[in-house]
Amino acid sequence: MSASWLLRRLALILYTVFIVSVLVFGITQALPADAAVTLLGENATAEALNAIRERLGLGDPIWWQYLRWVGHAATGDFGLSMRTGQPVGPEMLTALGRSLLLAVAAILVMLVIAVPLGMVAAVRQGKLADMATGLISYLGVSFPEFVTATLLAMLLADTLQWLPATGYVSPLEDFGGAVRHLALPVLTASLILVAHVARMVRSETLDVLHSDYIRAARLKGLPERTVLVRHALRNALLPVVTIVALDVGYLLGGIIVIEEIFAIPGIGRQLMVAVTARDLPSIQAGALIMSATYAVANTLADVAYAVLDKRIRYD
Amino acid sequence: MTDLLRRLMRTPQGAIGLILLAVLAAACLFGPWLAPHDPEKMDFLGRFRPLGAQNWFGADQFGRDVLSRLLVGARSTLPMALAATLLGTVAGAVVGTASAYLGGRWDEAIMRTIDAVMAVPGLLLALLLVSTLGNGAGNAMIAIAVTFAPGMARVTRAVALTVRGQDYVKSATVRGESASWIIFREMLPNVMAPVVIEATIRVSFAVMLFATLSFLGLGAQPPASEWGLMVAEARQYVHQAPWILIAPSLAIALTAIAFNLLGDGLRDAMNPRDER
Amino acid sequence: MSSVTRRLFLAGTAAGLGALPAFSLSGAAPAFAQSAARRGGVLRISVDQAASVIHPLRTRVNPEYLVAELLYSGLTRLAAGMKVEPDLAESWSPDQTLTEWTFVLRPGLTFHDGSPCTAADVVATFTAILDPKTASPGRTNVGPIKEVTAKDERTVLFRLTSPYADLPVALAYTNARIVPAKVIETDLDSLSRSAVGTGPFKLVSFEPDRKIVVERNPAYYDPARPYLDRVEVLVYPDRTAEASALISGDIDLMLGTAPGEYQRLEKASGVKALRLPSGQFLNVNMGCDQKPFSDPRVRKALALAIDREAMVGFVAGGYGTPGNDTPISPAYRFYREQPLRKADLAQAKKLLAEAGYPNGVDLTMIASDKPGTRTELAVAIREMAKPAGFRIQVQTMPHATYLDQVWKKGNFYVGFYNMQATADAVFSLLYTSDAAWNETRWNNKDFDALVAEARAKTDETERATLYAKAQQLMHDEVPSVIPVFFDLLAARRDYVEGYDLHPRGSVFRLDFVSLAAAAPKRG
Amino acid sequence: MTAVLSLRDYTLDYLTGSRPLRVLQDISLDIAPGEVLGLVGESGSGKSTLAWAIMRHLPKNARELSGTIRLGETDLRSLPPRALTRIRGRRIGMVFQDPSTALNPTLTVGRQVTETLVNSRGLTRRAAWELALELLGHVELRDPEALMRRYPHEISGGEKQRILIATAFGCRPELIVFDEPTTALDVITGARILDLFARLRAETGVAALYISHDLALVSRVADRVAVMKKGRLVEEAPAASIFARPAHDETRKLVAAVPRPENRLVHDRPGDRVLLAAEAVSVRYARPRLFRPPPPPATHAVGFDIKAGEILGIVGESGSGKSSIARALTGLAEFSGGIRFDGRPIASARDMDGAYRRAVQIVFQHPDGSLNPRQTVGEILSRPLKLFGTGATDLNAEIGRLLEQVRLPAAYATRWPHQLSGGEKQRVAIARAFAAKPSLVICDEITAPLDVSVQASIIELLLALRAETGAAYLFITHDINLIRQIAHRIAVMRRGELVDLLPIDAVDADHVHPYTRDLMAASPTPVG
Repeated sequence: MSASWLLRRLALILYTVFIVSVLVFGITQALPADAAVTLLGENATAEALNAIRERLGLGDPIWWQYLRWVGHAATGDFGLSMRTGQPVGPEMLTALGRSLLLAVAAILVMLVIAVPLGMVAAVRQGKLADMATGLISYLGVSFPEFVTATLLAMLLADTLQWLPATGYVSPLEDFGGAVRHLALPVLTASLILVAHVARMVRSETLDVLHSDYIRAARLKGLPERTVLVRHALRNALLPVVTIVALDVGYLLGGIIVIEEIFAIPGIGRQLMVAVTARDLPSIQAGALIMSATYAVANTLADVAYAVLDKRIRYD
Repeated sequence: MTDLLRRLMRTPQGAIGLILLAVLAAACLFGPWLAPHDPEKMDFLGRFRPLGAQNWFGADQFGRDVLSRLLVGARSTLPMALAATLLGTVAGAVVGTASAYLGGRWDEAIMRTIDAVMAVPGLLLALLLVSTLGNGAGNAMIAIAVTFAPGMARVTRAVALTVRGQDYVKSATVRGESASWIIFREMLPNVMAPVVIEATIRVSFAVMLFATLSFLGLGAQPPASEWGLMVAEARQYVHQAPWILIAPSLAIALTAIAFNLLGDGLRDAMNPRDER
Repeated sequence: MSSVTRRLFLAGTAAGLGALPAFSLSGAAPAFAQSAARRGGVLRISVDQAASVIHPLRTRVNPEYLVAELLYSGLTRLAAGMKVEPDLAESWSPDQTLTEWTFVLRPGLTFHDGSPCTAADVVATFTAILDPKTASPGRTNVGPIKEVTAKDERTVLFRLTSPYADLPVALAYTNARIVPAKVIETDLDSLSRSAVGTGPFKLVSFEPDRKIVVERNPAYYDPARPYLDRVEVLVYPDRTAEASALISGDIDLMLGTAPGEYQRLEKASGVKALRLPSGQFLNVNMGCDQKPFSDPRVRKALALAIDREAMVGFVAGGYGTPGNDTPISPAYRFYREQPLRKADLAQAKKLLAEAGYPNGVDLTMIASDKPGTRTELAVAIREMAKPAGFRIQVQTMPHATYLDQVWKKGNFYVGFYNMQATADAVFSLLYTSDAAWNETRWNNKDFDALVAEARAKTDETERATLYAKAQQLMHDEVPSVIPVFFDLLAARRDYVEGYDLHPRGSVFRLDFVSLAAAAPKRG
Repeated sequence: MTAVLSLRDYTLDYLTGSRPLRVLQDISLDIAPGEVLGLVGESGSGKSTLAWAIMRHLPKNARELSGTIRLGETDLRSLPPRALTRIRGRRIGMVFQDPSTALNPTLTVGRQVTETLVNSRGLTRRAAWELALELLGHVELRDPEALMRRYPHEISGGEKQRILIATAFGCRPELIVFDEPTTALDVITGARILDLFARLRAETGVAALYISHDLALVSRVADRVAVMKKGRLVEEAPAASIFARPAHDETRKLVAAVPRPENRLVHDRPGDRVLLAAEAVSVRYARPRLFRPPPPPATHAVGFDIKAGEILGIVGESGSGKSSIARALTGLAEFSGGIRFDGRPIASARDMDGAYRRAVQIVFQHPDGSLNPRQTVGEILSRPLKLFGTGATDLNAEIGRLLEQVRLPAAYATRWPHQLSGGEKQRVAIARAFAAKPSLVICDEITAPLDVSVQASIIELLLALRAETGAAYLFITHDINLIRQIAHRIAVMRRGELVDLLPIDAVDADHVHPYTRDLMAASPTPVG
C-alpha cells in the first residue's frame, strides 16, 4: 500500500462526494415543493415569500446556487433547516453519530453470529448445520427491514414486553437504557446482514476449502484441525472485511427504515423526516453525509484488507 | 431451454423457487378470479374478523378479506418489481457492456461515476427519486429501476470485461467488425447468462424495495392491496388483528425467497460444476 | 376507563360569555387549583410527531402548541369547557359597540430573562402577529383587530374593524402568545431556537425530533403553579410504540392516541384511558367554483352516498360522533340538533344524473399522509360512493407536498381540523368568503351575512338562531362533506393528577398537573 | 524386494448424471525402491485420477470397484482417514503441477515448510527451521533465510516449485508422486527443475511416480514408462526402449507425434518479396495514470520482416512479449514504431483497413475462447465471408467448402462450439482465418493446449493449407522442437526484446545469443 494509492483513494472519495453532491442537489432542486413555501408554511403571503426567496437566493442561476451550497458545505455550513430553523450540519452530525452507533453495534452482532454460522455451514457442507444456515439465510435476506422490524416489535416489545419498542437513549446518559432501546433496532439491522454475510462466508470458506493449497496442505499430511484452523479459516475470514464494507451501503439504506420504525433520531430518520417535510437543506446535508460515510467506510475496508492480506499490493 | 428447465428442477432451490413462482404467477394472472371476495368490499360488521371459514386469512380494518387482497395485490407487487428489475437490468447491461467495450479512460470515468452514484444507499436514492417524481406505483418502479441500474452496470461490466478479453471478441475486432456488431452480437449474448442470474436475485430486492417504498407511503396508493402498503396500514392494528400484518409480510418474504431460490437454482443449473 | 363528559361542556361555555360586559380575576377561582396538589417531580409526556417549531407565533400542530403553551402565555386562556379565563390579563371589558376592548395586565409580570412584560410587549406581539411578513397562522384567527395600543404600562386597547363578542376567546388562540418587544425588534426568528416567554416553564433543551425539556419558571405569575419541576416532551412517531411506552411506564402521559391503541390502554393496569368527544373533524373539501362540484347536486349526491354511522366505525374506530356536514359538533355551544343525513344511494344517483352525470363521474381525491385517518376516510368514501356513480381514485402524498400543492388550492381533498373555541372561529376560519382558509370557495353571501350578524350580537338566543340557520345552510349546500367528529383519545398513568382532555385539542394546561406520591422518582 | 507401490486390478468409476463413467480399468503396476516410473497419456486418459487414487484423495463421486493399492506392506484402501493423514507427507509425498496454487498465500514460505517438516519428521520448530534452511540451500535457492520470511506471491514460480520439491524430499518419504511438475513453468525453468529432480533422486534414491503428457520428457527422467489410454495401462517398457520399439498403437501414436527438430516438415524456401515488416515496434499496455509510475513496455523496439509464403517462428518464454507482437500486428494493442505491409506504412490500428484486415488473420491459443459459444459454426464462418465479400454466391456452400478444407464434415455448420472437441474447435478457428483468403496468418500458441497427437494433425493441416494458398505464417510458440520442424526462420524474444533472428539451420551455430543457446538446450529431445 503506497502513498500514491492512498492519494488515489482520497481523490476517489472526493470524486464520489462531488458526484453525489451534484446528484443530490439536482434531485432536491426538482423536488415538487417551493423552498420558500416550505419554510414559511401555509400562512405565507406573497410578499413574505418573495422576501424569503431573495434571502435564500432562490432567484439565482442553478449553478450559482450549487456552487454557493457546495462552498458553504465545504466549511461545514449546510444552512438552516427549513423545518426547525436549526443549523443543519450539527443536527445531521449528531444524528450520524447515533446511526453509526446503531450500525457498528449491528455489524458487531452480525459478525459474532454470521461468521461462525457461515464457517460451520461450509465445513459441514451438505449436512444439517449447512441446511439450517441456508434456510436462515434465505429467510433473512427475504424479509425486508420493515417487516422484520414490525414483526420483532410486535413479538418482543408489544406481546412479551421484553424491550422498549421505540426511542433512543444516549449511552452517555443511561447506558443500560441505551442498550435496551438499541436491542430491537440492532437485531433487525443485523438480521438481514447475518443472512447475507453468513452466505458469503460460507461461499468464501468453501472456495478456500476447495483451493489447491488446502488440498496440498491435506496431502502434506497435516492434521485436519491444522488445515481448517491455520490454513482455511484464516483465509476465508479475509474477504469478510470487503463483504462487510459492501454491506455498509445496504445497512445505511436499511437504517432509514429501521430508524423510522423505531424512532431513533439518527441520520436515516432525519432524512426521512426531511424528505416528507421537503426540508431541502436537511435532505442535501443528510444524503451527502450518508454517502460520504459509505465512501469512507469502503475505503477503510480496502485499507484494512490491504493491511490484513499480504497478497494485495496497492500501487 | 427445456434442458435448462430440467436442470433447474433438479436443484432443490430451483425446484422450490419455481413452484413458489408458479403459485405467485397464478395469483398475478388469476388473482381476481381466485379471490373469494371483492378485495375492496368493505364490511362494517366484519372488521378485524379473525381467521376462519368466512375469511381464511381474516379481515382488515375495513372488513375487507385479507386473502382476496393478497391475491389481487400480487398484481400490484410482482409485475412492478419485475418491470423495475428488467428496466434497471437493461439500462445497466447496456451501460456496463458499452463501458467494458470502450475501455480506457471512458471505462474509468463511467465506472468511477457509477461507483460514486452507488455510494448513495439504494433506498435513499429511490426515496429521493420518488419524492421528486411524485408518489405512485409507476414512479416507484422507475425509481427502483434507476437505483438498480448502476449495480447492474457494474455486474455487467465485470462479465463483459471477461467476455471482451475472449479471443472470439478479439477475432471480431481483428476482422474489422463494427462496434455495434461486437457489442450486440458478440458480447451481449455471452454477457446475458450471468446477468440474468443476477437480475433474478435482484427481483427479490425489487419486491422488498417496492414494498418498502409503499410502506413509507411513497409507492402504491391506497386502496391498492400492494403488500407493502398493506403492512404499513396494518401496523396500527397489530394489537387488534395481528393477521392483517403477518399475512402480507409473509407474502413479501415468500416472493423474495422464491426469486432468491430461483436465482441460486439458475446459477447452479448454468454452472453444474460449481458445487455451491 | 374512559371518561365521557359530554354534558359538562354542553353546559359549560355559557359562563364565560355570560359574564360578558366585564370579567375580573376576583370572580375566577381556577377550577383545577387543587390545594392538595403535590409539588415537584418530572413529567414525561409523549407526542406523536416532532415539535419542530417552537416559535410561538408560528406553531402549527398540537405538539408545538403544547411546547408553546409551556413556555409562553397569552392574554387569556381557555379553561375547561371552552370557558375563557385570565392569563396575563387580569381583567378586560368591551365598549358598548363591541369594537373597542380594554385589557389590563397582571402586575409585575416578567419574561424568563427577568425583563418586565408590559403593555408595550403586548402591542408589539400583536403587531407582529398581524404583520403578513411574520407569516403567523394567528394573523386571521385573533379577531378583526384594526389596531392595538398601550394606554399605560398595564393597559392595552384593542380597536376592531367590526363588532366582535368573542374577542377574549379569540385572543386565547394558540398563536397569540406574548413575546418580548425587544426580540421582535432585533431578531424575531431567534425564537425558533430559544424561548423567552412568560409561561410556567423555561426551556432547558430542544431536540425537535426526540426530546424537549422544560423546567419550572420560579418567576411565574402564580406562585403556586406549576406543580411540576420539569416536563420532558418525548417524540414517539409510532402510535403503537407510544402506547407501549405508557403501559410500561416509560412515559406518564400521552397527548393523544389512536382507537386501536385506546382499547389496549383501557385494559392496561396503572393506566387511565382518557376520552372526550370533540369537534375535531375530517372533511372532504370540494372546490365549489369548479366542475363538477360547482353544482350543489353533485356535492349533495356525494353526501348522500355516505353511511356516517359506519364511517365513525371505519375512521374513528367507533370513538366519535357522526357528522352532518357542518363543522359544528355537539361539543360546540351553538350546536343545533338535526336529523342525521342517511345514506340514500338511489337519491344520490338521481342527483348525479340530474347534474349531468348519468354515467357517473371520475374524480381524484387527495389525502395527505398525516394523520393516517385522512387516507382511511378517502378509501372508505371511495368504496361507499362507488355504487352512487362516483369513481374515485385516491392519491396520497406527503403532508408537505399536500400543503404546498393541494391545500386551499385543490378541488377534492381531505382536510383535518381541531375543534375551535367558538362556532364563529371555525366558520370564519374555513367557510366564510373571507375565511382565512377558504378551501371550498363556497362564497355564499347568505352564510357570510349570518356569521357576521351573529358575531356582533351578544344575545344568546339570537346568536343561537343565526348559527342554526348557518348550520342548516351548510347542511343543505354541502360545501364540504363532514362525516365524522373524533373523540379525543389519550391516556395517563394513574399517578398523574390534574390532567383532563380539553375539547379544543390544542389546550393542555400542564401547569395544573401534579404527580401523586406513587409516581416514580426521576432525576 | 517388495515394491514401494503396488497396484493390482484397480478399477474406478465416476458417477456422473445418468450412468457411471469408467475412469480406471484394471490398473496393475509396481514401483520398485529407487525407481522412477513415468506415466504418460493424453488428457482424459486417467493418469491424474490414478495419482489421486494413490494419494487417497478422490472426489465424492468416485467409486472404487475393485483392486488394491499397497504402499510397501500397507493397504492404503483400507486405511481410515486418521491413519492416512499419518501416511501422507511421511511415507508418500506429492508435487503438484502449479506451484503457485499449492502454497497458502497468506502464510510465509518458511512457516509452511517448517510446518510440514514438524508434522512429518516430528522435529521441533527450531530444528525444522534449520533443516528447511539447509534444504532450500541444497536446491540452489539463494539466501534461504530471506526467502523463508517471504510470502508466496513475493517469489517466482520456479523458486516455489524448488521449495515444494525440497520439502517433499526433505520429508524422506518412500514415494513421491509428481504431477506434471514442470508444465506450468517456463521451458528453461522447467529444464532446471528436471535437473534438480534428477540430482535429488540420485542422492536420496526415493521412488517416484512421474506423471506427464510429454513422452519425450518422461523418457528422459524415468526408468520405466507406462502409457495410459482411456483408463487402461496399454504399455509398460523401459524408458530407453520405448521410443525405439513402441509396442502399442497408442504409444506409437505418441511417439510419432513427438516433434523432432531433425525431422523437417517444410522443405521449400520462401520468396524474396517482403510481405510485412515490423520496424521498432513497441507495445505498452497500461497508460500512464495519475499518481502512478508508468509500467515497462511489453515489447521494446522489435523489428523483423516476413516474406511471402514464409513461416517465421517467434519463440520465447511466457511474458517475453511474443504475443504482444501478434496483438500489435492485428491492431489489438496500441503500438509505437511502424509496420509496412506490402510496402504500405501502417502507423496505428486506424491505418488497418479492410484490405489489411483481410490479408492478415490470426488464430488464437485457446480454441474454447476463440469461438463465440452463442454462435453456430456456420454463423462463425459466415462473418468473414460476408465481411470480406469473397464473391461467393452460395454462403452455405462456401462454409461447407471451408469445413472440408480443414478436414471437418460440412454438417458441422449447424453445430455449436461446445459440441466440438478442442482440436475440432481449433480447425474451425483456422477455417475462419482462411475464409478471408489471407496472405499472412498469425498462429498464437495454437498448439499449446492440445494433446500431442492432435497437435501434430493441426500442424499437418496448417502446412497443407499453406501449400494450397501460399499464405505466410507468423508462428508464435514456446515449443522449440515443434518450431524447428516447420519454421524457415526463428525469432527469439526475451523480456520484450528480440535477441536473435536466425535462419533455421543457424540455431545450433556458435554465434547465437547465449539465451538462444539456453533455450535450445532446455528443450528435451527424445532419447533413442
